Amino acid sequence: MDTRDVYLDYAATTPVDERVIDAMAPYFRETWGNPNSLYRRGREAYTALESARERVAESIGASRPSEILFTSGGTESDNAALLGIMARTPESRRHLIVSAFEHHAVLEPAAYLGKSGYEVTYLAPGRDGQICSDDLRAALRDDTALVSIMHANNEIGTVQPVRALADITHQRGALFHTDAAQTLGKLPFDVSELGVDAASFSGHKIYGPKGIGALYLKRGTPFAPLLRGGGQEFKKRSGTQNVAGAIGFAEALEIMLAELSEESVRLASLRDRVIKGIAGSIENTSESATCPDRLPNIAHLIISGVEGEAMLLQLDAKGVSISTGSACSSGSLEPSHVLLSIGCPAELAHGSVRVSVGRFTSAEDVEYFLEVFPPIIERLRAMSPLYERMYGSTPH
Amino acid sequence: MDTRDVYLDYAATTPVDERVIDAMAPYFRETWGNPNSLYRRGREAYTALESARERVAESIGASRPSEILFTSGGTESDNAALLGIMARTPESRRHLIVSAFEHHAVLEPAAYLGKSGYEVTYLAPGRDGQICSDDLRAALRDDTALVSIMHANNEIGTVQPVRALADITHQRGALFHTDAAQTLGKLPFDVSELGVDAASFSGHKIYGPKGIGALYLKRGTPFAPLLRGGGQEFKKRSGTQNVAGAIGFAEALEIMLAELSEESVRLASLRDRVIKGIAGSIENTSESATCPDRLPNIAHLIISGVEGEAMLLQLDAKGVSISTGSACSSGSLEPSHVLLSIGCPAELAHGSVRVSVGRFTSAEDVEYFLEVFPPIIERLRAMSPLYERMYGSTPH
Amino acid sequence: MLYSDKVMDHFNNPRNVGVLEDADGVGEVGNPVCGDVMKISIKVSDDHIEDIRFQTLGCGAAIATSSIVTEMARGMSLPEAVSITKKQVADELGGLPPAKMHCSVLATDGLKKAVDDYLVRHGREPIAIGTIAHDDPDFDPHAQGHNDASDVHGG
Amino acid sequence: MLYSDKVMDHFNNPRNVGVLEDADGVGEVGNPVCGDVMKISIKVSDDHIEDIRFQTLGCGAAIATSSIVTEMARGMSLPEAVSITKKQVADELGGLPPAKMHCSVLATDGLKKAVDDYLVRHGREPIAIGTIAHDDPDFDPHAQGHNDASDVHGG
Ligand SMILES: Cc1ncc(COP(=O)(O)O)c(C=O)c1O
Ligand SMILES: Cc1ncc(COP(=O)(O)O)c(C=O)c1O
Repeated sequence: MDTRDVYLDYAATTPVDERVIDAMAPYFRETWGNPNSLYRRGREAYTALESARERVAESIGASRPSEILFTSGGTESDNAALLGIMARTPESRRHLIVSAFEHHAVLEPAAYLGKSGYEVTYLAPGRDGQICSDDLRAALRDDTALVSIMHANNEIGTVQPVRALADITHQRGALFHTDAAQTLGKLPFDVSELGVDAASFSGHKIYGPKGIGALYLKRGTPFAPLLRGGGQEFKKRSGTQNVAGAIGFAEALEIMLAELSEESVRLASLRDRVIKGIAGSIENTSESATCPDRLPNIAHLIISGVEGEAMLLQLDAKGVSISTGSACSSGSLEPSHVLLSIGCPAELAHGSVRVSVGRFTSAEDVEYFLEVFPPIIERLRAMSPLYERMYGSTPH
Repeated sequence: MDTRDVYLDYAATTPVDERVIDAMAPYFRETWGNPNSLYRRGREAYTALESARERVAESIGASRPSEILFTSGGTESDNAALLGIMARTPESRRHLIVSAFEHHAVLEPAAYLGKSGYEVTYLAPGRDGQICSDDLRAALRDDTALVSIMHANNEIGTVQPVRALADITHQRGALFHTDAAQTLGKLPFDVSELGVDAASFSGHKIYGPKGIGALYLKRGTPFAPLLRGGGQEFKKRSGTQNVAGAIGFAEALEIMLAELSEESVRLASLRDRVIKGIAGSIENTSESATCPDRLPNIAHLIISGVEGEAMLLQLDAKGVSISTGSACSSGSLEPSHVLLSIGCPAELAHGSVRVSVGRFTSAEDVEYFLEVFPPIIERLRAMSPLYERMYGSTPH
Repeated sequence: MLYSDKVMDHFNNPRNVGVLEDADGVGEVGNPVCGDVMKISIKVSDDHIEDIRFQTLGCGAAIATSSIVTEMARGMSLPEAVSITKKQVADELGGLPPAKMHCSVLATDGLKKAVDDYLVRHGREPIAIGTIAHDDPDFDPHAQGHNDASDVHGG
Repeated sequence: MLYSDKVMDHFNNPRNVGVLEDADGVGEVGNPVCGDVMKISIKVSDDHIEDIRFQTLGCGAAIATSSIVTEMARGMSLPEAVSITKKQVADELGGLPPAKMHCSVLATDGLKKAVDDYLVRHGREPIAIGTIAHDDPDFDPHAQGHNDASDVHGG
């Protein structure tokens, strides 16, 4: 069977949709003015920028466009939310709570705050991959200023009960931020229904360009800017705005929402086919997280007795792109902090594989993957000095 | 004479060059992988990103590609440089020196540092628009950690003696950052010849896209990241990289440099024509800064007895785009801090006009501007209750 | 920051520009240091504004508000004229950007001063005195403008 | 992070995979918790490595370095074999990314252990003992990898 180009890492990044490229084009060629300039060219860019802002605000149920700040991506949004809100909380509230399996874009600023006179609590998820309300209740303190818990985890795809967590947080007078980079456009996302004070989004996860993101900041939320300068974005994020990027983000988001209901069904069935297919053709595999509340597009599996990077590279040689939580794939000593946080032993975490489907994934793509994957595992297990010893049988 | 679309605000932003748009296109359509992924698609994006980095490093005379960090723009680069370097300076050096006419992207983080336990000295330029070496010498202290002085001012266009200022700074054991957003590609810029430790650049000033910039950080310069997360950009700037933007930046820069020598002559003659033309047709005007060392593309003039925004809007009605340092154009109480810093009285600063020419400015464009401008000034002066009183004559 | 079409119309085609030679009252407010100065001259007959002219040094909003206020005031009684509020002026123009609201104060203050000047010239009691924002030393014309997206320092 | 073509070749077509049934010496290093384990078995005749096989659980670099080290060691005298350095292994592969240098230590340590195993079995003095990084409790295999651009946590 000929090799085939099968991209199954949509959770890492997505191609830019042709409709998004077309929507951005005029902002490179004609409407390239500085939106902060007063003359026609500037006003046109300003109008375009503000229309993009309105479209995004509308799409996520914000009560006013000025609650949307355009940023350079999910990482900037997360950094701005954590650092910006904590910088403005009263002296009496210096405590931050984040989940232990947040993206590094949240964990790193949290760790920085921990070294800068704030106190940080890392909330461990359950083995099922969900943060438990009672654990949050127990962690909240009178001096808790902010809680940041992602809407869905970017590795194992488990969805968190954000509404409940936000309510519990507010009952203690703290603010709630959620990193929604993985859920925007994939699950219904309405800031008022979820009751969050801040939320982070990224363009390149929704078939928009890289280098653009957004931060929802509920009106009145205390906030100090991360980028200081000309005072753009309502004095909350300085820098000449990426107008084309903002248009691309708005366009990408509207396409996601228009297609969400049908697409989530289609993606979920592809995802389930991946899970069943692997369970049926490869022994000693399991799903990483058991929580039923899952993103429609991510399958995350543990393949015992193999190392993730080796799997990844062998699949790559067959034209298939996936990602893994093994240490070697990140160059760090530890395997994925996400897997460790849900109690997955390191030796198994090294053999984890994330398969994430998306807009351009076909059933044929999935079948191709399911065809080429088992022989690769067999070969790698045969090469391992441990597999036979650990699992008795020679692999098949 | 019919109105004509004449853009004379290239210092504010530039259109994206068609060659840059073409260079970026493949990175939306084909090479859209995440440069941090290990499979082919990721490696291709990684290779593209690193090639862009090498081209930029090469273009500015950096000794290694890893001295170039891609950012979201000039503002982020300036913020990262000031906050990142000051955060890592020894306890014994808590003093920062910036010029008083820096862009707000430098002044605001400087002011923030001033409120955060650091000491900041604002160095006033001379009336000629240049920072004097002796003033810097006098301002430097044993505890000075960093000096940040822009290469050329974005309003009046005066070029600073960066090499000399950097040497003086190093003699006192401090580091030197320069904001080169306005000079990159317009004047020769070589980090080793200039002897700077850090420099900020912006893509949309050099016919590249908005939302991309770069920070040169000399190897070994103490630095704490502004954006924390996945550890991209050598752990100095996290966030999935804007690959298309980086390619666009590199392409835009190389085009600027290839055309620099011819273009700077052409632009300088257009600039001089603007200056002479206005001097010859409108009374009571003057150049804002007398320093001969000037950007080739910026003419900055004071038109006595008129208010800048009114000029701007009347020119806009004729299809001409310029900018002004009047208070009303920024909505703040004060007119341009740049003009005040060189001793220009507020009442004159309100009447300042910046005319900046660029790649697509023709001699006809300039002649058109020179034709429509004088009647506008005449009309506005005639409408003013002060002009006749102040200048005796009725305007002509 | 965007101006309404009506603001742009009054800015590009200001009404009643000039000085009345034999004015009955003249009012001037503002300061070139702040970038805006306005002068209004009126002719009054039986306590109504019969004719009116203005001169303004200032931004688009300053000129447009000056122009519209002269149109509003023409034919008004003096008490009516001095009771024109900055909000009425802004509304009449279809609104002003927050950063520009102060410009309508310039216009109404200029008118008030002109009316009081007329009254004082005729030995009568001024009626606007005390309500003129520009006479208040603590008056910060730009106080409102500060959370406005337009309030930026561009390239 | 990019692997050289030679690394990819040895990863995709590893040489000498397997176990020698009647091995004269066997060495195993690494730990599944760290994600890599390597086992080398050798046949020795008059103190030269006559035949050699490996099994490796690990990343691309771990497998490639295992494969190349078996090729390098075949035919070498025992002293030569134990003196192969991680740098020689990496060079032989056309270089390794900084974050992967430790994998070549896995390969050389495995070989050293196999040689010492042979010597000890024959009542002789081990010659590699003390030079085996994995025997050092403080050994941090990833210590080198830490200022490398590839060391990122992606989407
Ligand atoms: C001198 C200078 N520094 C910094 C900036 C900010 O760069 P950016 O608009 O890319 O944020 C600009 C332009 O706005 C500038 O002219
Ligand atoms: C959950 C989550 N948060 C944040 C990020 C970072 O976003 P960006 O890559 O746009 O900086 C990502 C993706 O990398 C993500 O999956």
